[in-house]
Amino acid sequence: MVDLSVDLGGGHRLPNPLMTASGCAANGKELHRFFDVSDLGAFVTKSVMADPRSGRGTPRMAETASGMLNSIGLQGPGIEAFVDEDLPWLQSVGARVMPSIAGSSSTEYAHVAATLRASRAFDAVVGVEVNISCPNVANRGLVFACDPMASAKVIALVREQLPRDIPVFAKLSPDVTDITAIAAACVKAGAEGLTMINTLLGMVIDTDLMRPQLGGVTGGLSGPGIRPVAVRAIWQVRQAMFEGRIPTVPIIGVGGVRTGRDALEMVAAGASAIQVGTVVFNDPSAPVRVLRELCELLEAKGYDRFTDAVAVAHGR
Amino acid sequence: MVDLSVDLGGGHRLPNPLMTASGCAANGKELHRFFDVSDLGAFVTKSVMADPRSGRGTPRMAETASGMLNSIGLQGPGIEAFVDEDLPWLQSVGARVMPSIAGSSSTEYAHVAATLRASRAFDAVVGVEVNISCPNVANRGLVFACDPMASAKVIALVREQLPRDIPVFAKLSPDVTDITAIAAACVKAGAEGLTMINTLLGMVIDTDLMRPQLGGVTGGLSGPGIRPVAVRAIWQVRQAMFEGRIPTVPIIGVGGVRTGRDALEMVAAGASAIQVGTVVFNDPSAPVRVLRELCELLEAKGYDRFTDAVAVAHGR
Amino acid sequence: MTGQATDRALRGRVTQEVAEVIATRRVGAYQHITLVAPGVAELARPGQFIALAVGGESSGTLLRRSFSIHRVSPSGTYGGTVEIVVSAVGAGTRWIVDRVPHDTIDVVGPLGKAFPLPTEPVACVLVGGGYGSAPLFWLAGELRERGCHVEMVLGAASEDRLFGVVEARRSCDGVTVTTDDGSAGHRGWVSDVLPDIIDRTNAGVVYGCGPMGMLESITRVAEAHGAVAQVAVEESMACGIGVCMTCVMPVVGSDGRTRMVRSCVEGPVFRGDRVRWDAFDGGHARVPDDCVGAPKVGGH
Amino acid sequence: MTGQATDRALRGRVTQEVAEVIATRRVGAYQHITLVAPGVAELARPGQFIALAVGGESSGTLLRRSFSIHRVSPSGTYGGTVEIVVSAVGAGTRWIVDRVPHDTIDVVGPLGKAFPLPTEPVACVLVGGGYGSAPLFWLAGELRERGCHVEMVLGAASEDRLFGVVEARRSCDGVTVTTDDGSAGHRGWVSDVLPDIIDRTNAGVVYGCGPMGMLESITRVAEAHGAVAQVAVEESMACGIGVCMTCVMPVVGSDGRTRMVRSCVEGPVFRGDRVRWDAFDGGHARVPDDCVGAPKVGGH
Ligand SMILES: Cc1cc2nc3c(=O)[nH]c(=O)nc-3n(C[C@H](O)[C@H](O)[C@H](O)COP(=O)(O)OP(=O)(O)OC[C@H]3O[C@@H](n4cnc5c(N)ncnc54)[C@H](O)[C@@H]3O)c2cc1C
Ligand SMILES: Cc1cc2nc3c(=O)[nH]c(=O)nc-3n(C[C@H](O)[C@H](O)[C@H](O)COP(=O)(O)OP(=O)(O)OC[C@H]3O[C@@H](n4cnc5c(N)ncnc54)[C@H](O)[C@@H]3O)c2cc1C
Ligand SMILES: Cc1cc2nc3c(=O)[nH]c(=O)nc-3n(C[C@H](O)[C@H](O)[C@H](O)COP(=O)(O)O)c2cc1C
Ligand SMILES: Cc1cc2nc3c(=O)[nH]c(=O)nc-3n(C[C@H](O)[C@H](O)[C@H](O)COP(=O)(O)O)c2cc1C
Ligand code: FES
Ligand code: FES
Repeated sequence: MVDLSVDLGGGHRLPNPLMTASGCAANGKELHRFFDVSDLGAFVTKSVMADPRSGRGTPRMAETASGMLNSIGLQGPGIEAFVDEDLPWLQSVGARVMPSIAGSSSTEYAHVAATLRASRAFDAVVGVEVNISCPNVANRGLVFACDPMASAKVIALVREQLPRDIPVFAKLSPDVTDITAIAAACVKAGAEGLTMINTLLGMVIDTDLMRPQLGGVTGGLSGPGIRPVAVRAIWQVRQAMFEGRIPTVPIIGVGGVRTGRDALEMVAAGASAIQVGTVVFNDPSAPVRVLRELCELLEAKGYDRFTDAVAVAHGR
Repeated sequence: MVDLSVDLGGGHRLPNPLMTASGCAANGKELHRFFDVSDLGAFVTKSVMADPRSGRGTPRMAETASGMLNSIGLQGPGIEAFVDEDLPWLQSVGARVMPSIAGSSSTEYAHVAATLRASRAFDAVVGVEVNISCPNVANRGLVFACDPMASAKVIALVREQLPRDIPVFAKLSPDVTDITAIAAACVKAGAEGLTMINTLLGMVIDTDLMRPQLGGVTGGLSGPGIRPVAVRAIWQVRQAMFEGRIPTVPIIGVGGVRTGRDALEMVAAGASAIQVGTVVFNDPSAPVRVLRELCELLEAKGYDRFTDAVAVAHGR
Repeated sequence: MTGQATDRALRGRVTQEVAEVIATRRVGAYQHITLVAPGVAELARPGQFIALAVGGESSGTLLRRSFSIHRVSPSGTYGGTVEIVVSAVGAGTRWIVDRVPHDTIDVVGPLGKAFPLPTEPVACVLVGGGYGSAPLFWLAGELRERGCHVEMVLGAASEDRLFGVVEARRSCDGVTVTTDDGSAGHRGWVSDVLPDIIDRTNAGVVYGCGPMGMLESITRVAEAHGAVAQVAVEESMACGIGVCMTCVMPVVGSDGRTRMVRSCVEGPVFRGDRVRWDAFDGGHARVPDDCVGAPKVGGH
Repeated sequence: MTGQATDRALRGRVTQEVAEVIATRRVGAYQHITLVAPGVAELARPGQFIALAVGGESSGTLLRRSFSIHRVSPSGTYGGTVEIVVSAVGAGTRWIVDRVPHDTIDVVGPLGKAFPLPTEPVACVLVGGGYGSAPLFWLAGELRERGCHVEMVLGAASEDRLFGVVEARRSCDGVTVTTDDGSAGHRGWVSDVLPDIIDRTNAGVVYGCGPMGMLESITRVAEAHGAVAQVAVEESMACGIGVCMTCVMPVVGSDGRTRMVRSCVEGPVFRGDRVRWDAFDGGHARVPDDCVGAPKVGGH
């Protein structure tokens, strides 16, 4: 049997590297009908902000070749409802939770982190993912993740709110000229890990109506079609770590993972854990299926430990 | 019958808006076996540099979900052979030609443009596309298209070499934080048009060998999977033109066009012409098929002129 | 997530299985397909739907397509079967109607909330637009078993787009047909004939399934004539299982407040008077200003 | 583009057609498929290949898959047919072998250069590795028509991966079989038996089709024994029609200079001694330093 366990920091050893992707798994109850969410290495929840949010009008999705666009607009119950209802439920079924938090200002992020930390089910938390792909109200709506300074500020403030044994993961956007610059800024500001990648900015025109198909005009592109971009981002950042340009921290890979092979691809490029997002819409039990397939592949290749496969494609 | 003609500048009225995409159609002879290349609005040739180039080692391709990666490395015969053999051949069959030019330095671009201009078959040229997605030797290999200053310099030098009635199209990369900034720099430097988009930087790991699949490690991602990124780029730049942030020039749309519907999508987003690239590998006569399908769609929607459909999705 | 409603929806069991097509036949403009899917067949209730994967392992079409369950037979020669009625409109539905017997399709279901059944034997009118009638025959049977008088109204653009007229006559106490072009039954809309039927039968509930515009008018008519409308909506769904938040629509909760709720788990059946019809416009649904968490002026 | 060679390759006519599968059967580890493709059947010559599209209109698999033409029948009950022999190794070939009679596949062909035929009736040895033998039987027939003595060597890892042993005995003057595991014929490689056969028959040409390593050793053996090697290579191809430059390999031209040439239009058949075998290494091919346009030290 391959040892699948992995330590992503803070001394929380996860039984395996498979996770849900934020926003593609809601907060657990729905997928728990298909598989036991505590079988995952960690459950990443939908990005939560301070207050309840309705999200955007509809249509909120458009199907694309080997992927989809979404413009949900971070619909959610707000952090209070999250810590009162969702987090305790996840704890009750034994899930290890990686909450994803968001904000329109760096102080909102900090407030959400502080509320989380003070909550009764915080014990279930093994890390916090900071979704910095949000429009920054203070900067004409430019998303935090496109600006190293704004990203660093959010990460530093969130880091301050959380205990040391809770690693903070900065979730990066691929829509930048140089992702290693953003990665470096986040790690220097205190991120103990990076999640790559969030969706690509995209758009579909409804040619029947000759207008943008999404209510929100543009949306986030996800799914297998973007996997090569995710693998490249992971590779580049990991390479920068090898070259000493960024301190070495764990990378969580996400973007178009459909099979165990896809997961292994990201692992070989440098990911220490894997999230499955859009493919859940195709196959609700994809996260556990991918885990099984990954395990079989590692076994066939003669690996004793999952962690031995991390970043092996570098320097070959 | 819908009037499909379009004027992309310099007074060259093209009979229709369909073109090949640079590097996906070689220099004409191969596709001429499948359809008459003079039936296209224009034929865009493989980016040519000053000297002959072997390109990269192999493997040079990896298939991806609804797309592919390539790392050809601009293999080509050099501008002298191009103007001696390829351009005259294209002229001999009556094609309208849009040569694509490339360089490792801004002076190389200028030299290629000057050689082109001085060539005997230059009459067949209706515009020049400047592929600025090349590594800039003077700037640690950073591609020109990622830097507004470097892009502007190339465009300005190329513009100087060519007669006024030959419009210069700057071909932009989507791998930037703000594509409107690069577009603005190019137009201000003299580009009379923009081609969007070149490939996205991507990567595939061969999980049998556990190493990068491409000889060139990273490669360019193309095909239907990236179309939403292309549509978004066209939309954003066209929007910036409407808002007066960029002078209005024609946009040539490229990226994942497979059907007439896809072409219409780009047109509605703001493209005045359409290139078909990777899909040619699936269907060698795709450019003329897409043209036919586009024409049927416009007819069904009651358009008299193709140009009336350009950018209609804005402000709806 | 609006606590209560969601929890109730999520208690319903669901399964994923590779179903074999055992029969497929053309019915007017539609394809009537029978799948061997014992798990779904056992669990399903009228009004629920299934989500089918499209294409094979390397399909570029990632999202499932949703179909109302027309009928289930919990056991039989092949094990339980599930029937659906498909209108081929795009690439996904074309792929589905092209399947031949012995082909397999990956199925997730049953999904969503079923039509609520009245506790008393009141008269009911069931209104189906086009293939929207598909889930109503099964519902009719269950209602009549409870002693309800059941009438059905079938409407469509033209005769070939009506589904189940013969079956309706068999399973209901009265059937009225309308077509936009008059090619069958009354020329006009279901809303033209509905008021009389409600009044005549003194119906307590009107069930509807069909296009949004029709569901809105059913709701309006039902309200005006003292009946409750229960309508099954059809929104674009990326996941169908409640995890993506794409299928939302503005619905008024029991607390009187409007929320953007997921039509895949809190629907597809909603009480018509709870739906904020005022927010819908040409395929788009706005977030009403009074919606919980709506963007404030100046924007989120 | 290296002027001459390309022009010659491009004079060959090509067609694109939707072919119907009329027969498909298992042969050892392979699937032997017959397609109705009259246009291709009429134009093709031995050594050329066809490129098949995979999946339907919304397939996520964009690139065509290439297969050597096993045999053509320019006319018949159904019109001209084309036969191929497919080894299912990945998603694309799995899709192809799953087609049943009456399914259709989009075909482009014939592609590439055919095996050059000797002008004199010299003896020839045809060497096929695995399914690489597929195009050789047709070639054997043409060679024997010209009065050539034809022997064939079929090699594979094991017996089930040999293709066409019976057909070889019918169509050739001598057949030798080798398998790596000894499950049929001689235990060992084709290069073990080839020297003797060349010497015995005094062969002038050795034709080869199979994995790269085998083609290299055929070339080496042929050279050492005074024969010319003509080998059909198999490189990853995005387009198959000469427009993408992905299928290149370093080949020495008639001017003695090495260029990265397209194996889809200037190949797949190359004279073995022209191929720069030294540049190949574990699935990668380097650009030799002396290649026309090779990156200079310090980079381009
Ligand atoms: C709860 C529910 C029940 C349904 N029941 C039936 C039924 O019984 N019979 C039937 O024929 N159809 C039914 N539909 C509609 C059916 O799901 C769509 O027609 C189908 O998804 C269209 O897919 P396509 O690939 O052919 O079209 P495309 O236009 O190519 O689809 C593109 C995308 O848009 C979505 N989409 C397009 N049209 C619709 C639509 N009308 N509703 C929802 N999503 C859509 C698709 O799911 C896909 O994601 C139902 C839909 C829902 C949500
Ligand atoms: C000129 C030529 C003739 C061929 N003749 C035959 C034949 O007669 N019988 C036969 O079974 N196979 C033949 N092949 C190999 C066949 O094309 C590949 O096995 C097939 O493309 C693999 O596709 P896949 O989807 O199953 O594999 P995948 O590994 O999923 O394919 C992924 C990508 O890699 C490419 N690829 C993978 N393996 C090969 C390969 N060996 N050669 C070229 N490209 C590859 C595919 O085309 C595709 O683009 C030939 C190849 C060439 C170039
Ligand atoms: C419908 C949908 C909603 C998403 N919501 C969030 C979110 O709330 N927070 C976040 O960080 N990422 C969100 N994402 C991005 C995913 O977590 C993931 O980074 C991206 O989709 C790429 O992975 P995938 O291709 O596996 O889906 C969302 C993606 C989708 C498709
Ligand atoms: C094999 C290949 C080679 C290419 N070569 C060039 C090139 O030489 N110059 C250039 O500007 N773009 C080149 N491109 C990019 C295409 O012209 C086009 O911008 C891109 O592929 C997106 O369009 P598509 O999805 O229709 O292919 C190449 C693309 C491919 C797939
Ligand atoms: S379709 Fe995904 S939440 Fe309803
Ligand atoms: S495969 Fe495209 S040039 Fe040969």
